[in-house]
Amino acid sequence: MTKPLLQIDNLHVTFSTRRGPVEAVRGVSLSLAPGETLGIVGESGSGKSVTGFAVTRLLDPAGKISAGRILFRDREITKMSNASLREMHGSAMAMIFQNPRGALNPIRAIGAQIADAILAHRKISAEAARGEALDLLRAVQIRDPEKRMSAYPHELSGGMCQRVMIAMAISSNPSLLIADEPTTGLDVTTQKVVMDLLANIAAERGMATILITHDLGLAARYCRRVVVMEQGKLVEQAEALTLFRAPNHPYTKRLVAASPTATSRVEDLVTGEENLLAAVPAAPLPTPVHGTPPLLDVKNLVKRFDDGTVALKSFSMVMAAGESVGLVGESGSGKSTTSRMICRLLDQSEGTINFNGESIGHLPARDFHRAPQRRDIQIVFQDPNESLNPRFTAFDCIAHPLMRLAGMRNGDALRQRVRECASRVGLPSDLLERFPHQLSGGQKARIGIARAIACRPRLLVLDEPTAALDVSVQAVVLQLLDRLRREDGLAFLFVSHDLNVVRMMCQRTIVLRNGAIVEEGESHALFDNPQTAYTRELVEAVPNIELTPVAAAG
Amino acid sequence: MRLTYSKQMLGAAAVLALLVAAGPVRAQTRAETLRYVTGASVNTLDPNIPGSTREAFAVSLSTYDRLVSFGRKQLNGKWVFDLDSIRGELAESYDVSPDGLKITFHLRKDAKFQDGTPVTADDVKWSLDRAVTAKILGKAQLLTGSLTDASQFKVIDAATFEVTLPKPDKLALPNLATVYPIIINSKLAKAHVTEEDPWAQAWLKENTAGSGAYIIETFKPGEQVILKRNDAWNRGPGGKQAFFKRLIVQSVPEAATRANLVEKGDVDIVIDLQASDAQSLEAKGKLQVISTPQYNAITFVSMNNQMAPFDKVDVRRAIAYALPYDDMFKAALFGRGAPLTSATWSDGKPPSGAFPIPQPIKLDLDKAKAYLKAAGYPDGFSTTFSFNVGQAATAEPMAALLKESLAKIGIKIDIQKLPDAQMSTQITEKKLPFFTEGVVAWLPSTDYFYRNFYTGDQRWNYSSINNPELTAIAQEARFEADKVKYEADGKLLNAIHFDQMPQIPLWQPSQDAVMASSIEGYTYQFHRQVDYRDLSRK
Amino acid sequence: MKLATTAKRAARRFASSLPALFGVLIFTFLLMRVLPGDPAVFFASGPNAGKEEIETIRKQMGLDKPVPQQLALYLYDVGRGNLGRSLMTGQNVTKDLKERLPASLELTFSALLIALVLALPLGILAALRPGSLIDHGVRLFCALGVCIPTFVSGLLLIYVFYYLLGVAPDPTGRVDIFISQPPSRTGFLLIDFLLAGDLDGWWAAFKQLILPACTMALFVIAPLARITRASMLASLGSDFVRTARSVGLSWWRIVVTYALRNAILPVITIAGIVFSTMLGANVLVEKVFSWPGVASYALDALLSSDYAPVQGFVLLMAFVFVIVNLVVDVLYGIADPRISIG
Amino acid sequence: MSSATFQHAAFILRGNPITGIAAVGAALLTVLAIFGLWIVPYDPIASDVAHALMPPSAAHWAGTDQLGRDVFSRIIVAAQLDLAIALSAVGISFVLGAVIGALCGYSGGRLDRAVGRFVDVLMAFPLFVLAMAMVAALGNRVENIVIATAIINLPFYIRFARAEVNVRRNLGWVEAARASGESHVSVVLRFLLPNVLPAMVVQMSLNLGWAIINAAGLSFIGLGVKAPTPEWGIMVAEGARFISTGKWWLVAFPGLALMLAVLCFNLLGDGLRDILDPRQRT
Repeated sequence: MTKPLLQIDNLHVTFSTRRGPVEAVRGVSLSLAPGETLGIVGESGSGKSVTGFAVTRLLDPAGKISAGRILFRDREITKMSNASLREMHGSAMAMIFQNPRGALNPIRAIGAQIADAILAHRKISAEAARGEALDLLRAVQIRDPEKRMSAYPHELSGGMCQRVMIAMAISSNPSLLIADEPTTGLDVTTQKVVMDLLANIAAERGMATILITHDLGLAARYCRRVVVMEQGKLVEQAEALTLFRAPNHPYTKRLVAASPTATSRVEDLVTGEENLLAAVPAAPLPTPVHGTPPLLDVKNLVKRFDDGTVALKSFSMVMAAGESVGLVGESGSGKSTTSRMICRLLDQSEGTINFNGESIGHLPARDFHRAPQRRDIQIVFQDPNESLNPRFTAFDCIAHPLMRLAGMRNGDALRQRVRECASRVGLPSDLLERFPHQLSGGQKARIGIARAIACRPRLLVLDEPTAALDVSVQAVVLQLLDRLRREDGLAFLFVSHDLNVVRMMCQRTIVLRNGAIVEEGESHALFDNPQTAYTRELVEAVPNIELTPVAAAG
Repeated sequence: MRLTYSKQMLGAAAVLALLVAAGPVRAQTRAETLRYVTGASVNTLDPNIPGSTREAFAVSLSTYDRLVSFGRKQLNGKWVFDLDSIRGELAESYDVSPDGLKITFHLRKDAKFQDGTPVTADDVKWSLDRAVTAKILGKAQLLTGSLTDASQFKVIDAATFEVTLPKPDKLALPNLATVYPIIINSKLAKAHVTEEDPWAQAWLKENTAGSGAYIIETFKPGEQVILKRNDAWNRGPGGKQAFFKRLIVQSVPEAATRANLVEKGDVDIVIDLQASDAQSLEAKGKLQVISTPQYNAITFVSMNNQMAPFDKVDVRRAIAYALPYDDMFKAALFGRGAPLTSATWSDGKPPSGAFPIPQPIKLDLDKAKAYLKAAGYPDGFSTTFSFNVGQAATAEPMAALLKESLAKIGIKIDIQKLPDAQMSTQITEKKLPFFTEGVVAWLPSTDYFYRNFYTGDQRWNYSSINNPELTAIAQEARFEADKVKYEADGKLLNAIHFDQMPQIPLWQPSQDAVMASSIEGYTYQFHRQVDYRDLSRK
Repeated sequence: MKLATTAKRAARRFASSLPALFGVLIFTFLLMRVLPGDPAVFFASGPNAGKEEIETIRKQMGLDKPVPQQLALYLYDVGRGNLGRSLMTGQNVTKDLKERLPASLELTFSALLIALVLALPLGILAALRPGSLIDHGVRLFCALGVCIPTFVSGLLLIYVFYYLLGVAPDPTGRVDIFISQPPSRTGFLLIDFLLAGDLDGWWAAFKQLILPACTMALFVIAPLARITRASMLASLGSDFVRTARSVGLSWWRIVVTYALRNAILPVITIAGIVFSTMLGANVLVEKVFSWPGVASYALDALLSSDYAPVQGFVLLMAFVFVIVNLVVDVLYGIADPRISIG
Repeated sequence: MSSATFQHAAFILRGNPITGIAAVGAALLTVLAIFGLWIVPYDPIASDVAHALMPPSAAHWAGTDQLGRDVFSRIIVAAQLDLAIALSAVGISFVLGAVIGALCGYSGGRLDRAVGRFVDVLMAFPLFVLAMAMVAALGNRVENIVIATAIINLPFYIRFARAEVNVRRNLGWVEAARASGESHVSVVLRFLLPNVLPAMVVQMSLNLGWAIINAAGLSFIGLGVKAPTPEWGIMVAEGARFISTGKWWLVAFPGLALMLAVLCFNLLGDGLRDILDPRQRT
């Protein structure tokens, strides 16, 4: 066996916080051979990123390696001087970060930034460094590299920025590349292009790669070996295919089950006692009575903003009571704008909206809080951290719409009703007195849902309700939503960028692109057999666990 | 950055070298230069322009000559101007006709304007015509000396000039020695006359056309004036030129800084220090401090006689006996001045016909309470007491003591500190019930004080008193030639003043002239400024 | 291209600030008319000043006309560049301001320079070691600077350096009165003396300037150091600095080229604000040091209800404010490539 | 204050003892302001000209002033007025600025532009001169000093509140409040404002010291509080004129009191900023 490039023994990393020291990594050991591709997967708080930062010694000042060794080419990284560390950064190991735009200096031309990285390790002329930077831009397939040399990060798309980041990282030919969530936040099609590029470059140059990600599909597709971390500990490591096909550790099992795939069903996402749907028989969806008006009838919706940009060119849809419709598209497709107009939080420029046969589109958003339909149309927001008033307790959050819309007064009845809502979303009632910052992401998401369903609406707009959640939490929340829908006969307008989730949750799906509808139809049919090139591209870009890894070089 | 630094070093080195080489030369010029700082500023070169400051008067006294000027006398061992001795300035001599209606001036033959042209009677005529005709400050002043019309001024020949008076007026001659009737180079001034401005006011504001002892070198209004000596000038005592070759008049608003400057010897003379600074500098004994009670000025506590409750004479009397004069004098002036209270009039009558004289009033709360009761305010009343911001250094402690003391007889005072312009406006509009202000008379005679400060509906009648008897006596006294009768009139007026107590003359503050020990010749002048021509260095 | 967009932005910004200038003009005019003092009465203060004299001044100032007409006349005059005449100095306000503005500007520029020279390193030091003794020391030093009224620190500095130690020249204006003034080219004495090649003149002016400039600087170090520290902290903790570290750039390069250059952007904005507030607020410093600047001029005028100088001063300050904002904009535009799209 | 905030505050205070000291100082000051009149050894406005300008002694810890009043007593009693001026001036601009700024920041559009113009006009004024002019115009009563100080502060609060509300107006919980049936106005006043307030309190604390300094400056040019009311600014301003005659206690002690008060507020504000600034939280 070849000597490992990187050897981590019993690594412990401790952060000092206001609540005292917190151990983020608790005894991780692993090794990496030269040229190998390793995935580290785990949910937030699992310590996967911290491990990556510990290896490069780029931890926050509050974080310290409290125990263990990290050997890189037999050199003890934990004991390196700052000078040799600096020497090693970039030339021996380099890192690629999440949020590529933020990771680049906003006021320095990208060519100069790459040249800086080159000049940090080699004594060559500035001219030569610029030449090499240009070559690197070509290598990461940036179009018009000569022109882009003098561009600033804000002039480039997220994907382009990430390529520049890659160019910087490989500029001094390191033997180890650590990519920390390199494509999180990018659109799915961009994600595929960037990951393919990264894999190819690593393979070409024989660089060992550590891919840190929360996305099992991504790890499965691009890594030969995968380790799973949970709460600072490494719980399982195996070949990617083995790991995902036959997970050993209960946590891995849970994780694999919770990751939606093209064939997943909501019922299968959660195993064990947390499975809510196991207890509730899946009630048949109500069939609309003939002759009644559709629940929602939207015609020719257009949204132009004051500055002249057109967010939505034309949008029409019909939706029956109890139906669930998915709205998918990449960033900028207009899906959030559409959902807010239907919710009457935003005025449309043109078009009509009828709810239950009555026009609500003519009511300005400013006055809609007084309309009787207000309680019938509710919304669940994307980021649970931002969707709760920091000064309200969980109880206040849920009670608020009840008091405003159902006319309830402070008292036992209200308390009763709030508890009921909380229990419906699986929120223990002892958490009701807490403030948002004292709750976990999943708990906050539940409160957001409880608030939305408190007044028993008929249409629930879900704006990326699980995008900010870990997969295991997402799984539970999705199940919860599905159950609520079945119990209450709710209609869902489900806005998401995650095709697998939409396929699972929605009967029908509408694909949006640049403010216009590209395609719509029954979800399974649409995804299994896309009619348009764009939809096909979208579907193919989704990394799925079942796929065989494309870059198993090494 | 580095460049600046090296230049700075170079600069330092150069200064050092120069100090060694050129030190004595500079010291020499320094000795011949008089540097004067003041809190106010010079704003015009023509003292006649409405709004002229006292400092502007002082400068004009050096740049222009008048026909005559005041002599000086010693008062308590200090030199002060003498209203009764008028000596020639541009006039070599003058005659007053026996009936007192004609004054003839014989001009100096050698007198020349600063541009070299001789001073003639025509120039005098134009200048005095201007003073009584143009809409300028001189007009109102000369009025007090019965000088009202251009027809009163006659050119006899190039060197002789005659002034005719409608009535014999004691103040006619002294008026010609004040700052307004300056003698202007009429040919030069006429060259700058315009249709709207027949008296060249605009041009003379920023230029001089005089024959005075000093010539303007630079004039930065509100900042500084630098003057150089007119070597041809010989109107000083004994036919001499002015002593100092150069004169710097500079504005330094901070009183404490002025005190520092004169103490450090960077400034030769300053007259507007705070009383506390003057006191401490006097105590240190390094400098000369010449402290002259401003015998032509008075600080009053004034009450509006037309406004309730001060329309009741007993209220005014109550106030007069309720003020802690000694404490006020000590705390506000640090005892620097001449108090006008706490006198004893042996027979209860004024001992003199001069004005002002100390009155027999002192702190006596029982008496005050009795008067207040008699006035129908046994429990007192509430009113405001105002003073202006510019006077705060003395008025503020004074007001605090007044408030404290009046509270003891039930009068509640709200102290108002008004910006100077607001104060003067409200005084003019007679809106203030109770305040402190000062007055100054350039030509301090009893009838002048009473006529200007106790009669008529005008700004300077602070107490708004309207007493026909007082007015009549004051008017009569004006043209009273008999000294004995005049004295009797004065006693009568003083008695009315004490009886009616329209306002309370508190004191005559001192003019504290603080100067380097080498300075000689300082005289307290009518305009309460330094006459730079008086000064010399030992 | 970059320059053109910056210039266009500046022009647009300037145009959009014109209504504010107009507002300032009207507002000041009205405010001055609300002042209870009557300038005519105040200036007709000679002994024996009568009603006639007051009327003369009133007519001369145009105060005999109704207020709307006064305003119209005033606007017409301002439009022609005539700010009226000061009763106090007897001069045209435009002329007075023109003579005095360089003094104020020179003082304010020097003060800002001193403040920046001190505040930037202090802020950076504090940001490099947050929570350390240095950090607390800087914080305390800055807080101390703001808690002394400028007139007290000014008088104390005079007392110590002029009166007690005798190292500073007498605090009477911009340059020793016995030193001949350089030919006025820029109005800034430090520059004029250099142009004239008069080094001891320069040194004299410099010595005169240093105390008032320090007095003013002391008061503004705090906001500058604070923003430097905060933005430096933000930029040191930013992702792109981490990126720079991850590719092995030198410490110096990271701190200066990456962190500092980004951190300097908000400092530019604050420095602009500080400059314009200082220029308007150095009344007290100018008073204490007998500095012949515009602010002390306005103060005197205000206390004597001399309308024209106050109105002129306020308009001038508003104008300077607009210009400073423009300069900040342009600097920002040059320093930050993101601006042109925003 | 929830226990977590309290914990966080405790954590910050451990790392930053100066803030703790400043907080104690501010508390002490408040106590003095409330009980000052009862604990001082002399009547602060009773004159005693016979003992004027006495240097500090056992009888008069901080000496006596021009009228023989006890400087120490005056300093203690002045705390009340100074705090009152500072608090009310800052309070007024705080309340007005928060409401106006929040409404503008949330609504945008015409109101925002109109208020923006008004703020521009105010900002373009030389602020100290504006305060002077207002006090001169309205008369130098305490109320007017407060109003003038409040007005020149107003634009900063409006801008601050506007910016803070603007970044929050599209957050989920704001839209959720709307979806729960709140009107725009109520969203601003009952939801956004309370969330913006903590950040503004920091600004307020920093401003308190500034307001005291500003009042002192007005006193120096004669537009301050009326005699004989004890107030630090006017005491310092009057005392400053005695520096040259060696009566140092007249400026030193009131100056020290003013300095310490301003210092406390500034350091407290700095500390509060750290406590509330999420970036400082680890």
